[in-house]
Order: sequence, then C-alpha cells, then structure tokens
Amino acid sequence: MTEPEITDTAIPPLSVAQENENGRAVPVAGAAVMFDSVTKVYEPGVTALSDVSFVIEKGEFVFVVGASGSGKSTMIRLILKELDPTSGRIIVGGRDLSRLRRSKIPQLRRNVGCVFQDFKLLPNRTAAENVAYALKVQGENQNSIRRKVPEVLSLVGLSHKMNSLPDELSGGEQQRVSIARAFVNHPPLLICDEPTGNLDPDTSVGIMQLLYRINRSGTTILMVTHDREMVDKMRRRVLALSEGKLERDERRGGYVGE
Amino acid sequence: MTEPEITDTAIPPLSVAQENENGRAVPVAGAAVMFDSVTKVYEPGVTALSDVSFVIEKGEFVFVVGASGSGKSTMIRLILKELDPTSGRIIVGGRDLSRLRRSKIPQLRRNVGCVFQDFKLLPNRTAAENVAYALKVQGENQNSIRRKVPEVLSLVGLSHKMNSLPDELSGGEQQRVSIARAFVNHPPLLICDEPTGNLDPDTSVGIMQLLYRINRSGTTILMVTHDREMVDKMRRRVLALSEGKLERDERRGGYVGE
Amino acid sequence: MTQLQLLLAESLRSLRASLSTTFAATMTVLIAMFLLGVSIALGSWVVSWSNNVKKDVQVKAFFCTENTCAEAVSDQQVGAVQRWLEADPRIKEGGVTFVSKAEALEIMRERSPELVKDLTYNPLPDAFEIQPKRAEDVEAIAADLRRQTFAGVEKVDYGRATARRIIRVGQVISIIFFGVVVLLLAASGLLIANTIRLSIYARRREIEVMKLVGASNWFVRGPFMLEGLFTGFAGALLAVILLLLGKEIALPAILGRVDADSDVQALAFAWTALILLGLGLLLGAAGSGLTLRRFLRV
Amino acid sequence: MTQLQLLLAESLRSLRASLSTTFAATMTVLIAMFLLGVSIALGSWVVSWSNNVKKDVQVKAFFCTENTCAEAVSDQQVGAVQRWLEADPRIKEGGVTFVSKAEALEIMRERSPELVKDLTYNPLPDAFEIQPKRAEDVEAIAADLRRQTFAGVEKVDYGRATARRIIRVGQVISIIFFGVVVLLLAASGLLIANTIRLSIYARRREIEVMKLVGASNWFVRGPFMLEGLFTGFAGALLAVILLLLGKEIALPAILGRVDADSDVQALAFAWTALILLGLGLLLGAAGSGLTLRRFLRV
Ligand SMILES: Nc1ncnc2c1ncn2[C@@H]1O[C@H](COP(=O)(O)OP(=O)(O)OP(=O)(O)O)[C@@H](O)[C@H]1O
Ligand SMILES: Nc1ncnc2c1ncn2[C@@H]1O[C@H](COP(=O)(O)OP(=O)(O)OP(=O)(O)O)[C@@H](O)[C@H]1O
Ligand SMILES: [Mg+2]
Ligand SMILES: [Mg+2]
Repeated sequence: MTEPEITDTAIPPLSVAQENENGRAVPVAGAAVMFDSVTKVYEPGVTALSDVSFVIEKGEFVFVVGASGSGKSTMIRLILKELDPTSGRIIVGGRDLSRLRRSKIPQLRRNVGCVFQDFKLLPNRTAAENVAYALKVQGENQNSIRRKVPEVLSLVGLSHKMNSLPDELSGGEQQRVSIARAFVNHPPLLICDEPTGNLDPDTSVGIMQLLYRINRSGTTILMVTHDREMVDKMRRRVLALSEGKLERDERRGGYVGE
Repeated sequence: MTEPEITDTAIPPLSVAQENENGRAVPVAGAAVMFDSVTKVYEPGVTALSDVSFVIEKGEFVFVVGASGSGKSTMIRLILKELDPTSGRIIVGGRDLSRLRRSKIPQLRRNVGCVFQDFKLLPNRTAAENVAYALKVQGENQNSIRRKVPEVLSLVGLSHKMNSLPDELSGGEQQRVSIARAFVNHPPLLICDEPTGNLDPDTSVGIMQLLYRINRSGTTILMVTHDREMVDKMRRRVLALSEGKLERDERRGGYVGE
Repeated sequence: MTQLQLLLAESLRSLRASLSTTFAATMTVLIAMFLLGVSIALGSWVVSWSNNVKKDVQVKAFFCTENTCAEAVSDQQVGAVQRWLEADPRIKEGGVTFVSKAEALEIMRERSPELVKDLTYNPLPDAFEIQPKRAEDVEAIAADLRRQTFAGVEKVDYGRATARRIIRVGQVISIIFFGVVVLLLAASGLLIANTIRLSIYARRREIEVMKLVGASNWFVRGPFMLEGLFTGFAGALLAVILLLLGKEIALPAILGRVDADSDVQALAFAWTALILLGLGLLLGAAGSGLTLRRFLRV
Repeated sequence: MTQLQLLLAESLRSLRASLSTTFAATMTVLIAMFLLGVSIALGSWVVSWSNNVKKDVQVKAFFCTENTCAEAVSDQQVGAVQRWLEADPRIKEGGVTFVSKAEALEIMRERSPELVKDLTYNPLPDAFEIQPKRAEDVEAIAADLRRQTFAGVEKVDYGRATARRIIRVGQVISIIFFGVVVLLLAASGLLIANTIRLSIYARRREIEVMKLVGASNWFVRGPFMLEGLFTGFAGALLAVILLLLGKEIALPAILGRVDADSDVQALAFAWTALILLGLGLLLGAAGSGLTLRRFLRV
C-alpha cells in the first residue's frame, strides 16, 4: 500500500522553454486553446463567463484560479464542447468549435484529456477498466491497452487498486483514477479541474510532479486549482477569473495578484 | 453574487475551554465519539482501519488527517452506522452502535450532521430543498423551515443560489450546500469530510470561521482535511491516520508530527 | 395533519422530478390494465354466449298418441307431468313449453316440406320442451322423469350427443377464459412491479442519501408509495377511458352493431372499470412498497 | 474482427453490470411475448375452428323425381351437372357428393323415425351436396347453378339464414382475433420499449461520461443495442419454452385432449416461435437504439 513513485521532493524549477511570449487574445490558428470574447449565460441572470479572451500556446502550463462559482469549470466544459458558448469563438487544437460537426466531437475529446472536478468515473468498471475505456474509444488494440493501463495507474500510485470499483475507492483514489484516465492516451491538451482537491499534500506534490513531467514532454496543461501554495511556488502563467470575467492573465503569476 | 458573510480575517485564537484533558481510549459514557479498538476490513486484504481507539469529548474540535486511502472516510461511515465495524466498539453520543436497533438509526443520523466528501445532494431538489430535507426528516414544521433554510444558506454564501438544482451549481457551491444541510438542525456532533476540498482559500477561511463559531456554541466537530496550512494555524487536536492505523493523537497538533 | 401535507408535498415533487420514469410506469399500467380489461370484456362475453348456446339443450317428453300407445294422452295426464316439472328446482321458471302435435307438424313442415306434404295423418305426438337452469342437469332431469313412469308419457329424450358436446364446449371456453384472465393478471402484476422496480432502481442513490441524512424508512417510503398509488390509478383510469372509447366508438364501427341479441352480454362495464381501478391502485402501491425494501437497508 | 470482439466484450460486461435492469427487461419481453404467443395460438385455433364450421355451409341441388317433375332425372343429366360443377374453381376438389334418394331417406330415418316409419314410398329426391372452397361463395354458386337451368334439376337450395349467420360469425371472430393480435403487438412493443427506456435512463450518467471521454455514438450504442438484442432474444426464447411447456403439459392436463379433431388446428408452433423470436430481437435492438438517441446528445 505504499506509493513508491510519489515522493515529496521539491517542485522542479521553472523551465524557460515553455514560456508564453504572446500578448492576450491574439488569434493564433496553431494555438492549443483560444477564447475570443467568449460569453456563457446559463439562464437569464446567470452569466458564468463574460467576454473572456485568451490564447494558450502549445506546450504551456497554465493555472486557472478564481473563487467558487467564478466560471472555471464552465470554461472547461466549453473547451470540451459539452456546452456551446452564448457568444464568442473558441478554438481548440486549431479547430473552431462552433464549426465542428457533431460527428467530430468524439475526435476532439480524445485529443483533450480531462480530469473532472467530480471525477466522472464509470461506476460499473474497475479502476483499470475505467482507464482502459479512454484507450478503447479510440480503437487502441488489446495488447497496448494491457501494457499502458497498469503503467499509468502505477504512476498515480494505484497499482494495488487496479481491480477495485469506484465505489470501493477512497475519494483521493477516485481522483487519481480520473487523472490516469485523462493522460493515458497522451493527449496534446490536458485539462485538470482541481485534480488535487481530494488529495493530501504529499500525494498532491507527486501528482504535480507527474503533470510537470507530462508538460515537459510537450503536452499543454490547463489546471484549475485552489492550491495557493502550489501556484505561488510554480510561478507559471495564471488566468484568474472573478465572477465570470478574466481578471488577470499573468505570465509568471501567483495565486493572488500583486 | 458577492458573498458578504465570509471575509478573510485571521482564524481566531485557540479557546482553552474546548481542550481535551483526557488520555487516549479511556471509555467514557458521555463522550461524543468513542472508538474502542475498531477494525474495519472491507474484504480480505483491504483493512481500512486497524485497531483504532480514541475518545472525543463533547465540545471538542478535532482534525483528522492522513494520506489518501488511510481510512478517514471509513471512520465517518462507521460513526454514521453506514457500515458496521469488523471488530471493536463504537459509541456515539453515549450509545453503543452495535446495540442500536435498525429503527433507531435515523435518530442517530439526525444527531450527527455530516458533510460528505462527495456531497451526496439529492439531485432533483434545489439547494434550499436539499437543506430543508434535513429538517423535514425530523418533523420540523413548515414555518421554522422557511425561516432557517435561507438563514443557513446565506451563512455559506449561497443566498443567490437557493433555487438552483445541484446540477446547476459549481463544485464549490454544491459543497457549501452540503455544509449548510449538515448543520441546519444544530446537531450536537458535526462531521466534515474535506469540507473545503473544492473551495478557494478565501471561501475556505470563511467556512472555517463558521465551523469555529459553531464549535464555540457547544457542537463537537470532527473534520477530515488535507489543508496543511489550516491545521497548522489552528493548532487543535489532531488524529493522524496512516494506512488504517492511528499514528498520532495530539492535543495541539500540526499537520505533520514534530 | 401536517405530516400528511408533508407526505403529499413530497410525493408531488417526487412525481414531478421523475416525470420520465413515472410516465413509463403509468404507460405500463395503462397497457396492462387495458389488456386485462379487453380480456375480461371479451371473455365474459364469450362465456355469456356459450351459456346462451346451452339454452338449446333441453329435455323432450313425448306423450302417447293413438298409434304409439293404447290410447292418446289425456289432459289430466299432461297436467300431472306439468305440475311435477314445475316443482323441480332444476328447471328454469317458465322453461316448460307444451308443443302440440299440430305445432310440431308445422315446424316439421318448414324444415322438410317434401316429407310432410305426402302424409295422410299427423304422426307426431304432443310433447313438453323442458329447459333446465343449468345445461349440465339435462341428463339427471331426463332420468328422473323416466323413473316417474307417468301414465301417458311415451318417451323422454334429450339430444345426448349434442348436449354433451355443448356442455363440453362451454366448460372449455370458461376454462380458457379463466386461464387467460389469471395469466393476464399475473402478467400485469409482474410488468407493473418490474417497471416500478426499474424506476426506483434509477433512484437508489437518492434513497441512500435520504437514509444517510436521517430519514426513517417510512419517510422515504411514503412518497414512493403514494407515487405508486398515483401511477397505478392514473394508468388504470386511462385504460378505463380507452376501453370506454373502444366500446362506444371503435367496436360498433368495426362490427356494425352485431348483436342486439341482448341475452349475450359482457360483464357490466362498471364492474370491469372498478376491478381495473382497484387493481391499479393495489399493484402500484404494493409494487413500490415491496421494491423499496431492498434499497432501504442503508 | 478486433472491433467485433471489443463490442462483444463491452456488451457482456454491460449486461453483467446491469443485471438487475437486464433481468427486468428480459422479464418484460418474456411476458409480452408469452401473451402474444398465447393469443396467436388461441386466435388461430379459433379462426381455424370457425373455418371448420363453415364447412357445413353447402349448396344442395335436388333432382327431379316422378312426383315433382314430369319424369325422374337420368344419369346423363346428373353427369352433366357434375361435369359443370367440377369445372367450377370455387368448388372444393372432391366437394361434390351425390346423395341418392335412398341415402337421404336413411339419414332422415335416423333423425326423425316417427316421420319415416309410416311412409308408403320414398318422397325424397336424389341430390348433390356441393361444398365451396370459401363459405362466402355459396350464394353465387347457387345462383349460377340456377341460371344454368339444367334439365332434371328441380331445385337448388342452400341454408340461406344459416349460411349468412355462420359466415358472419366467422368474420367477427377473424376481426376480433386480428384486433387482439395487433393490440398485443403494439402493447408488447410499447412495454419493451418502455422497459428498455427505463433501464437506459438509469444509466444516463454513464452514457454522458462515455461521451465526454471521447466515445463515438456508435461505440456507446453498440453494447446497448447488443444488450437489447440479447434481452429481446432471451425473453422471446423463454416465452417460446414456456409456451411449449404449456402446450405439451398444461393444456392436455386441463382439457384432457379435447380435440383430436384434426381439422381444427392452431398455427404451427414452429411458426409462432419464429415470429416471437424475430419480434423479440427486433423490439430489443430497436428499443435500445431509439431510446439511446435521447441521451447521446452530450
Ligand atoms: N447548468 C447550470 N445552470 C445554471 N447555472 C449554472 C450551471 N452550471 C453552473 N452554473 C453557475 O455558473 C457559475 C459558474 O459555475 P462554474 O461551475 O463554472 O464555477 P467554478 O468556477 O468551477 O466554481 P468551483 O470552484 O466552485 O467549482 C456558478 O455560479 C454556477 O452556479
Ligand atoms: N467499499 C469498499 N470496498 C473495498 N475497499 C474499500 C471500500 N471503501 C474504501 N475502501 C478502501 O479502504 C481504504 C480507506 O478508504 P477511505 O475512503 O476511508 O480513505 P480516505 O482516508 O477517506 O481517503 P481519501 O483522503 O482519499 O478520501 C482505501 O484503500 C479504499 O480503497
Ligand atoms: Mg468547478
Ligand atoms: Mg475520504
């Protein structure tokens, strides 16, 4: 029951190579994610996002911070085209989502790994099967599934829980299965909605190191978090939302503005 | 959409009145919670708790910390008699749970407010109705329900989301509804399983202040948390679990042992 | 009183919240009850028809003529037989008809004119046609009548083969009808229980949460059972309405008022309706109540 | 190939995971198909019985006797009529029977001995009994025969009232049977779709998650449809087995081999079985496929 892969070493220093040199909201076709004055109104009076614009380059590591209810999860649902924006344009991986045909949505989602705030595990499948599902949907063959799944589960420290159903896992364990599922197929874009919300500090650090390594291998990472310490230590790009508005977009930001 | 009740003032200093003067595991009939060598084995090989003993006096504020999967939520499920221990004795509010008749379980649960790690809101009821449900089950009359529910929701900063369904709430908002429901009927014991896991630091502080006030009014509070900063700042009693064993039980502990 | 209001309010919101499943359950009750209603109507009509056919089963007592006995029967002798017959409780009231030899010849003439037109005299005897209350009794009545050996009675007869056949057919029809109704009843019960089970299964997490928040079993069960009652009632009511429409509009349109033959009748519609409504309520409430037990053990 | 294996594996696990709902759906199919099977068997038996009854509807051609015409009919004349009749396609093959006056008297003697025993000569004519293929044709055949005015034919007759009545009853029975089967078919379809809808509804969150993880509509739909197919097939198969048991064991036990009367037959069991299995498969797959559409729009 020990989790040998995750140790409490210091967060590695900022790598200059992944810096974002662009200004805000310049439309870039090759950008990983671009929001162009995106507004999302759920119902009259509930404006989750209002006029949000930003560009995330390929390979960036971006924190999204903001108070409860400020629209962070909404942003993610828009990127996955789970929702459509009320107005504005969203480009993910060079594709304009408003022009994406219904039949192409699965394709999009396979290229965007996502750790959901509420995990969204399939209740009738074991941890391993949940992770495998993300590979199966893109037609991966049985052999490579059998190889990759245990590998990825051991990265999040769950080798010993491979065959447990979500109901038989603790909150933090479920969260880690969700993380494993999100990056098992090495998507070019990885989105994490508070991936360490249910994890103790040690395990959190382990997960952050993992995300860091994944980012280094070229994956763009967008991470929603409430972990002030982490954000302040890592000094990466920070998008700060406040009541649906983009309040800050800093290249090497902290959890709160200066 | 502002939440005026919760401000980022410092956590109040430790009040000596709520100190626990007892040693470990001395059976006390009037204790709020007592675990007497409790072991919980889910299935052969999965021992969530092993030989855990402690006594929590009425009016205490206790943190429970431990790595992911160390048995914290299991402890809570045992206190609510959602599960029965494999061996050992559990006393809650002076009653031995193994001798509690099935028909008395609702009574027990009404006296133990609980914020669940996964919220456990009723999906077809609005925030207000979810909170009201905890009052309805104990036969509270309509008038007092109509008075108490908005009061309590405004304490957690959700006055403006009273009539939203859980699906229409952000993760943090759902968590706060769960908190409101747990203490709306002023139970003598309040258990919180990572009640700030989905909350930004500011909102977390507000909730902690609320819990502090509730504790001051005499309610015993048992709080599972991963928030190292909070535990270290408050310096309350800490129960630290590690792989199912009670590793530390310190009167004024920190997140990690000295 | 307040408890009741609470229960009602809870049930209503539970209904609204699970409209989709409630709709499905109501549909199932509707269909099951409709089928049951049709089979009751059809079945009771068929049974009534078979009873009607049984009327043709009768005992005939032929009286003496000059040719067949020493002398023809006298009025007193006929009267004696009639009194005896009318005292027999197995015989239908007004079920004893005197057919004179002249009437018999008239009937014969209609059936086979070739035969009759060359007759020089009327060879047919006077007779009693005797209708029993239950077709099954013809044999016993005939036997008793024979045993009496009334003076003036030459022969007692009943269409043995025909009688047996008709009685047999009637029994078979009744058994089939009974079987079909029992079958449909069981099927309806299972179907409805099944549907309710599914709709509760879809909400098992919810029930779990309710229990964890301190709801007693009855507090959880109440709304579900009321919902079940409502579902059952609504489904049965709709079925009754459909049946009524079918009976008043569709049936005449198809069959064009076949039988004004008022002796053959289905079970009164009101009764069928009552049976269906009662069953709907019962199945709905029992279905929810029983199913819930599984999920209440939290 | 690998895709297929994947699909099968996914379906199997989906089945196992949702055993409770699968069981419920299978039960529903079972019940619906069983009822349908019973109604097909019963209905086709009744239709066959009514057809059998129609056999009694026949045309009679009476030939001249010395009494009724100038002279009795000759063999040539009889032969001419027979040739004409046998060329008529509406008449059943071998459906023309010659009943000589002697045979007619014999039949009459059995029916009404009183009448016959005093006859000094045989007043009855020779006759043809003509059975049409379809009872509905008797009227036309009789009319045509009359129009031919064959020499030696005295009279053409058919039991007008009886014929009309029997035909009418046959039609009504057929309509009712048809109606019941259509009704049950619709009801089965609705019930099964309903159940499948509920069982999918219980898993809508799961479907949502699948879609969010990048599963295409067909990847989600495949296992559900296969599950539907399986459910439909299993339910129908069980129904067929139950029906077979009922037919072979229960029925004889209740009715005690009523009719070896081999002319009256239900639809061949194999056909009923095939129909039910086909319907089960169809309804299962279509039910899942259609229901899913609602939840796939994520
Ligand atoms: N389906 C919905 N219908 C209506 N309002 C919604 C819906 N989903 C979210 N909202 C509202 O939109 C706002 C933004 O929600 P969102 O989930 O994006 O917040 P968040 O930044 O993720 O918050 P948290 O940190 O608490 O998860 C909230 O006020 C929420 O109540
Ligand atoms: N129903 C179950 N069946 C089998 N094993 C279980 C079950 N529930 C929990 N476990 C296991 O028991 C251990 C303790 O779980 P528990 O939920 O108590 O952890 P926790 O301390 O709350 O962790 P976290 O901080 O991640 O929520 C875990 O290893 C978990 O996998
Ligand atoms: Mg969120
Ligand atoms: Mg936990």
